[in-house]
Amino acid sequence: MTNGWTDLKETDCALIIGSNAAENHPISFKWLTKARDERGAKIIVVDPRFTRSASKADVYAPMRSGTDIAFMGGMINYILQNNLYWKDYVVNYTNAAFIVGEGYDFKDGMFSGYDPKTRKYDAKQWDFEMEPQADPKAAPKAKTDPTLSHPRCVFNLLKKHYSRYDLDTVSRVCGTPKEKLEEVYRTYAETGKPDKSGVIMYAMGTTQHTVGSQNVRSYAMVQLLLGNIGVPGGGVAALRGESNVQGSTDYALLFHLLPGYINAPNANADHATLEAYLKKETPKGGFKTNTPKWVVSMLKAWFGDAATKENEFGYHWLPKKDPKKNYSWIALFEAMYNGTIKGLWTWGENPPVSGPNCTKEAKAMENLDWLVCVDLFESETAAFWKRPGADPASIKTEVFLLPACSSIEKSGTVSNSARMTQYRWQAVQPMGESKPDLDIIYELFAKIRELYKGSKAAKDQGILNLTWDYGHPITPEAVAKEINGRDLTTGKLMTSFANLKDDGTTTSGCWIYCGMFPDENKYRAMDRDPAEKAKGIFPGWAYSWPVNRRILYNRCSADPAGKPWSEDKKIVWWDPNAPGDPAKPEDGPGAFVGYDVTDFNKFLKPEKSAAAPFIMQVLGKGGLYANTGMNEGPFPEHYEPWESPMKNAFSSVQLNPVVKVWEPDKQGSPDQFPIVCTTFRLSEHYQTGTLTRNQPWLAELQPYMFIELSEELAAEKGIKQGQKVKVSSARGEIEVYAMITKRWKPMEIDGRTVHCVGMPWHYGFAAIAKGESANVLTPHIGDGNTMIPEYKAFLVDIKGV
Amino acid sequence: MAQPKIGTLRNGKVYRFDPVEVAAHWVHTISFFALLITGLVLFAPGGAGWLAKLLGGVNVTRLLHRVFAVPYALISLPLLVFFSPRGAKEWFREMFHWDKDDIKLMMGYFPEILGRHADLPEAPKFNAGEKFNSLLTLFTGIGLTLSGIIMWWPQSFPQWLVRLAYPVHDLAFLGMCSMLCVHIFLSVAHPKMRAALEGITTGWADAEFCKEHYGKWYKKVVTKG
Amino acid sequence: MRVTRRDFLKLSGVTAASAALSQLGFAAPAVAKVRDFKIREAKVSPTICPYCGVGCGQLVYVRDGKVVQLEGDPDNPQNQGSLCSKGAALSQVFDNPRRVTKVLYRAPGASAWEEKDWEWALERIAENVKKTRDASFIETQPDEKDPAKSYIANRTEAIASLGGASLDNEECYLLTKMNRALGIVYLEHQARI
Amino acid sequence: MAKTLYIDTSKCMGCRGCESACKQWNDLPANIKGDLKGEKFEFLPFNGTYQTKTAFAHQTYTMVKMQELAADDGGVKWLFGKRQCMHCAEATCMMVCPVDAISRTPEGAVYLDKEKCVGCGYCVQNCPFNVPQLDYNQKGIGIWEKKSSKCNLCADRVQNGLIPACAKTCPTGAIKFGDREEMLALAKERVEQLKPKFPGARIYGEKEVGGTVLYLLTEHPGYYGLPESAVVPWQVRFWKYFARPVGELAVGGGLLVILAGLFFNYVMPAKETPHHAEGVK
Repeated sequence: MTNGWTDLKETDCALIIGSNAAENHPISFKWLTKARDERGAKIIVVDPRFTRSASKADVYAPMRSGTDIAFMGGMINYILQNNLYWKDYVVNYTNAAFIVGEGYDFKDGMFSGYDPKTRKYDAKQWDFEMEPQADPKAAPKAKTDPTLSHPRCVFNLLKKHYSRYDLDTVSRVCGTPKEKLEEVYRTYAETGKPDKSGVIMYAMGTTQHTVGSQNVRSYAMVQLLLGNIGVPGGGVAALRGESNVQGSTDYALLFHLLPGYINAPNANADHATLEAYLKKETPKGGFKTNTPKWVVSMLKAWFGDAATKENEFGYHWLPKKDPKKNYSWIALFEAMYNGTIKGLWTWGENPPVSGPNCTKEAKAMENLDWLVCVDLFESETAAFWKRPGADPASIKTEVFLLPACSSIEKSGTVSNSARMTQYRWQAVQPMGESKPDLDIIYELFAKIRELYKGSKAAKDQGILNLTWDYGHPITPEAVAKEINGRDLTTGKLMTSFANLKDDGTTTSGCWIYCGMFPDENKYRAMDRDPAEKAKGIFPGWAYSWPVNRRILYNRCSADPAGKPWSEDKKIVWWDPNAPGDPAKPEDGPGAFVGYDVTDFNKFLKPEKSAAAPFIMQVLGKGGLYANTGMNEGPFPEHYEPWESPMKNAFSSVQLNPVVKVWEPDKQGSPDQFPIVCTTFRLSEHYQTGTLTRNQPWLAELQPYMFIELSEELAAEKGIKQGQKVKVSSARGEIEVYAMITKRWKPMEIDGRTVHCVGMPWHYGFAAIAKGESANVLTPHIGDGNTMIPEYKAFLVDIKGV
Repeated sequence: MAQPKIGTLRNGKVYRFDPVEVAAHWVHTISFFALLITGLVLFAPGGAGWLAKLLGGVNVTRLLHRVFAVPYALISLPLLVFFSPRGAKEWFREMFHWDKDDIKLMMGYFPEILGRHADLPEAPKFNAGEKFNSLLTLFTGIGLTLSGIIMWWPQSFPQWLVRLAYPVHDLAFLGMCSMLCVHIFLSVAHPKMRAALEGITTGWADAEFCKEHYGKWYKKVVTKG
Repeated sequence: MRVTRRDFLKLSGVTAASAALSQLGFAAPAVAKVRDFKIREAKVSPTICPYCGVGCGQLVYVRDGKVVQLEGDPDNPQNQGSLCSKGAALSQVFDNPRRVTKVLYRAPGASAWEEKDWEWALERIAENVKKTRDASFIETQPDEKDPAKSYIANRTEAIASLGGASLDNEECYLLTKMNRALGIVYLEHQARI
Repeated sequence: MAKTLYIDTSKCMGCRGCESACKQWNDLPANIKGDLKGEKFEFLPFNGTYQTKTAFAHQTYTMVKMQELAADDGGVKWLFGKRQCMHCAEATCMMVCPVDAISRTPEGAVYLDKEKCVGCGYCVQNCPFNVPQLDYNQKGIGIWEKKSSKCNLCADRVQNGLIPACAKTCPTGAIKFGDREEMLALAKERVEQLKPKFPGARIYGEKEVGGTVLYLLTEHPGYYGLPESAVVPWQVRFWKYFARPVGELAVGGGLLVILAGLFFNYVMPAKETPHHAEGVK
C-alpha cells in the first residue's frame, strides 16, 4: 500500500478490483464506510462474482476472471478519449512527456525486441531518448516534450496503444455489459481532479494471473493519469493477505532479493565481486544510488568483525544464484518433484493446500529425505505422508513437526500492509513445549553451526562467521537492534538510513528499517500515541518504514511550486518561512512542512523536488511507460489466461509471450472444460486454514468446502442446491458441495454464454473443518515477472454426483 | 374364588366396585398426585423450591413428571375399558346421564358439604358431585394429555399450537385441582362422606351409607338383585 | 512499554465504583444478578492480529495464565476496537486441544508420530542439514560461455525454505540470515502464492 | 436511561465479527459434535449459503442472517441482518417466565439469569422472534439440565462501562449501542438518507412489541427473518390474563370450600337430624 488503511477514509472513490476487501480485509470497510458517510465517497467493485464487498458497492460490474488489462485498458482509453486525465499532474509528475526511442514498436500483441527462442524481450529496444550528459556520474535525463505533441512521447504512444481497447471489444472480452463499463469508467474518472482522489484496492485476484504484474501496472497507470498517487485517499493499495507478508518480503524470504529490495547476487561476471555487483545494481539516478551503503552495512551486520574490506565484507559467503535458473515456487516444486531438493523446512507454510496443482506438490514432497515443519497445528504439510491415498510405508521422508507458539504467546513486531511495524506484547506463556519461531531458528542454527565448528572449508565460513549472538534468552529487541544497525565508530544505534556508509563503519541488517530503534530503550514499533494528526495520519502510532512515512510519493500532493493542489488533499507543502536547512544556511529559510514525513529532503527547493517526485525511479517520474522492469513490455497488453474459453480479441498472441509453460500436457481445452473457474477466500478462514479450520468457532462458521455456481448453470447441469458435485480440470478432480447462488451469473463472452464458477481454497484433509483442496485443480503456470501462479483463472467442468 | 356380583350385600357392606375399577381409580390418583407435585415444582418453582430439592432437583423432577405422565395417560382408562367393560359402561353412562334429580342434587350439595342437611333426591351409582368430578377428570385428563404431548415434543407441532398448549395445560390442571380439593375433602375429611373412601378402596361400602347416598342404585341393584 | 489505555482506566474506575455501590447495598434491586465481570482482575496485553495485512490491534485479557477475553484495541488506529470474525475468535488458537505441544517425529516409513524432545530433534535436524548441504554444495559455477572462467556460487540447491509471512520481523530476519548462511537459494514464502 | 442496539443493515457487510465476539465474551461453545482432539466432526448440515447458523441456539446468541434477492436491474442484492435478542419493551419471555429468571436491567436489557432458570421452555416457545433456546446438559440417565439461553445485551459489560461485544467489534459501525432516543434519531436520519437509493428503507423495532432493538432495514423485514408485525402472542395474553387467573381463582374456590367444610363440620357441626341418624348405626 502506498498509503495506509486509515487513509481510506479520505478517498472519494474506491475501485475494488481483484480483491474482496469486505471479506478478506473487513477493517478496510470501516474506513470506506466512513469515507462514504462523511465525504459521499463511491465504492466500485469489479469482480467475477457478487461478493460481500459488492453487496456494499455503489457500482458493481462483473468481469471475467483474467481480463483486468482489457478492463483497465478500456478505462485508460476512456480517460484519454474524453480528456478526463489531470494534465498538470501527468505532465509534471509522470513520464508522459518523455520521448521514447525509435527501437520501440508494437505489432499484433508483440512489442519490439522479442526472441521466441528464449521467450524473452530485449528491453533495450524500449529505452527513452536521453539527453546527452557531460558528466558520466550525473543523474540521467530523458528527452521530454511537455506539450505532449511529439508522436513518440509516452503520452501519444499510450493513447495509440489503448485506442484498441474500445468499449465493444472490452465488453466482448470481459463479459461486462457496455453500460456497466461506462458507469465504472465515468465514476472512477471523476477522481481526475485536484480536489478528488481515488484509490484502487487490489489483492490476489489481480496478481494470481499469468499477467499479474501487468494487471497491477495497469492500475498504477490509471492512478497516474488521474493524479491519484501521493495524495490522501489515493494510491495503489495492495491489500496484503498475511499479518507480516510485508515484513517477510522486506527481509527477503524470497530467492531473488536481499533484505530491503536489493537484487540477490548471481554467479556470473556481473556479480563476480562485491564491486562488480554494486556497480551493476546501483542505478545512476534516484534514491537507489545509495545501494552500496545498504549492502555493505547489511554485510557488516551479518558477518560482524569477520567482514572486512579485504574479504569484500563477506560478500562471497552469500549464495549466488544460477543466473539461468529460476528458484520460485513452481520451479521449486518441479525441482522437488524431479528429486533435486532433499530437505525442506516450512515455517507456517502449507503447500499441499496452497500450492498450485497441489496433488503434484504433495507428491513431490515424497522425494524429500527430511522435512521440518514448524507450525501450531498438524497441518496438511506435516501430515502429507498420511494424506488420503498415500502409503506411509513407502514414503521415506523423515518428518519433524516442531511446535511453534501463537502470536499472543510471544513478543515481536509485524509490518502491516501499510508498512507499519507494530509491536506485540506477549500475553501468555507458550502452550506446552511450543516455542517462538525466534527461539527455534536461534537454537537450530546454533546446532548446525556446532557441527561445522573448526571447519576450514571456504564453503563453511559463512556459517561460522555469521553473527549469531543475541544473548540468552534471545529477545526480539536484540535482533531488532541488529536490524536497525549501529555506527561502529561510536557504538550507537543508527537513527536514520541517511547516515549509512559503504566503508564498513556502519551496520544495518535491513536498511529500510534503519531508524526504527534509534535509542537503546526506544523501539518505535512500541509507540502507542493514538492521536490523529490529520488526514488519517497517526504519526505517533508505531513506525512505518521508510522513516515513518505514511503516504509514499507525497511530493505529488503539492504542485511543482510546492503549493497544495487542493486544500482538502494537502499533506506536505512548501513553507517559505519555515526554518531552512541548518547545514546549509546559505540556502536561506524555507522547507516542506505538513502532516507527513516528506518523501525527499524537505529543504530541497520545490522545483528541485518536483523534478523527481518518484524518488525510487531512476528518472524520478511516475512510469506510465516502463522502459525497464517489466518482462512483457512497457505497456500492459491483454493476453488470455493459459486456460481460456476464447481466442484473444486484441491480437493473435493468446498467452503472455514471456511466461514459462511448465506442463504443456496439463492444459485443459475449452471443449472439455468449458467453465471458467476462479478461487477465493472467505472472511471466516485464513489461507490454508491450519489456524482457523482448527478453531471451533471459525470451523462452525464455514465448515464445508463448496463451489459457487449460478442458478443457470445448475439448471443446465441438473444440479440441486446443496448436493455433492465433481469438479474437474486437466490436473485433477474434487468432490465438493454445490452452492447455487444468484451471485454468479453467466457472462456473454465473445458473443456466447460462458459460465463462471468459483470456490474457496482454504480446505484440506486435516483440522476440524475438512474438505478437498481447490488447488488440486489449479495449473502450474505463473506470472511473467513474479512467477505467481495463475490460481485465479482456469477451466473446469462440473457434474452432479 | 369367583368375583361377587356388583350389588352383593354381605356383612352390612355392599359390593360397589370390582378390583379393576378400584385399580383404575388408584392408578389415576397416584399418577395424578405425582404429576401434581412434580408439576407444581415446574409451575411455581420459586414457591416450590424446597419441594424441588426434596425431589432431587428441577431436572429430576422434570423427568419424574414425564415418567408419571405415562401411566396417567396410558393406564387408567384402558384398564377400565378393557378389563372392566361393565364398570366402564356404568361410569360413562352415569357421567353423561343427567336428569332433574341430578341437577337438584347438585344444587343441594353445598349445604351438604358444610354438614348441613338438605332434602336431596336419591342418586344412582354415582351422585351428581361424583358425576361432575368424573366429567372434569375425563376432559381435563384429555386436555392435560394432549397439551402435555405437545409440550413434550414441541418441535413436532405448529408453534401456535405449542403456545396454546401452555394455557390449556395450566387451565386443565388448575380446574382439576379445584375439583380435587372438594373431592379429597369429601372423601377424607367430611364426617359423613368418608365412608365412600372405603368403597373405592376395598370395593365394599357400608350398606347404610350406600342406601342413603346412592338410593336409586341401591334400590335397583342391591335390593332387587 | 507505553500503554495508553483509556478504556481500562475508565474501566477500573467504573469497576471500583460499582463494587463499592453493591457493597453498600445499592445494587439495583429489580435486576437479576448480572454475570460476574470476567475481566475484572485480568492482566491486559496489547497485540497485533496474526491474520490479514491490516494489522489490527487486539487486547488480550489474562487471568491465572488463561486467556479470559480477547477483543479489539480501541487505541490502535487501524481498527479502533473493531475486529472481524477471525480476529475476534483468536483466543481459540491458545488453549486449543488440537495444538501441537510437543516435538513430533515421524521416522521414514512409519505410520505414526512419536514424541521427542527439542534437543534430540534439533540435533537430528542439524545432522540432516549438514549431510544434505555437504553432499549437494555448489562452490563455483563456470561461466556461461567460457568454461575456463568460473564464479563463486556458494549455494546448495538441495535444501528449500518455505514460509515467513506469519513470522515476526525479527524471526524473518534471523531466518533470512540462516538460510543465506547455509547457501539456500530455493527460498520462498507466501508472497509468491 | 434505556439503552439499545441500533443495527444499520445498510452498513453490514456480513463479516460476522459480531458472531465471534459474542462467543468470546459469553464463552459460548461452537455447535460442533465430536471430540475436539479427534478426527470426526459433525456440523449443522450444508445449506447452500454462507449463513451456516440458521437458528438461535444455546451456543448462538447472535447471527448474521443472509438473504440473496434478485434486483430490479437484473443484478442481485445480498442482504445482511445481524440478529440477536430484541430486548422487547413488552417482553413475552418476561411475562411467561414462572420463576422470574428473566428481568430487565436498569439499562433496558432483558436479562436471563441462567442460575434461576429452571428450563421450563415457556420463553422458548412464546418468543415472537424465536430467540431463547434451551441448553441441554445430561446429568444422568434421562436427567437433563435445561437452561434457557439468549443474548443479555452484554449486561455485565454495560454495567461496567463498556458497550456490548458485538457493537464494539463491528468494523463498519453497522451495530451501534446507545441511548434509545439517540439511536432512534440516528435511524430516522439514515432512513431519509437512504430513501432515494433504497425505497424500501425503514425502521424496525420502534413500535414492535412495545419497542425493540432498533433496525434500519433496506427491504421487507421478512428478508431478515423478522416478523412483519411482532406482537405478544395471543396465547400468552390468553394465558396470562385469562387461564391463570381463572384457574387460580378456581383452585382458591376449591380451597375455600375445604376450609368452609372443615369449619362447619367440626367447629360448628349441624344438629343431628333424624334423616342422618338413620344412616348411622
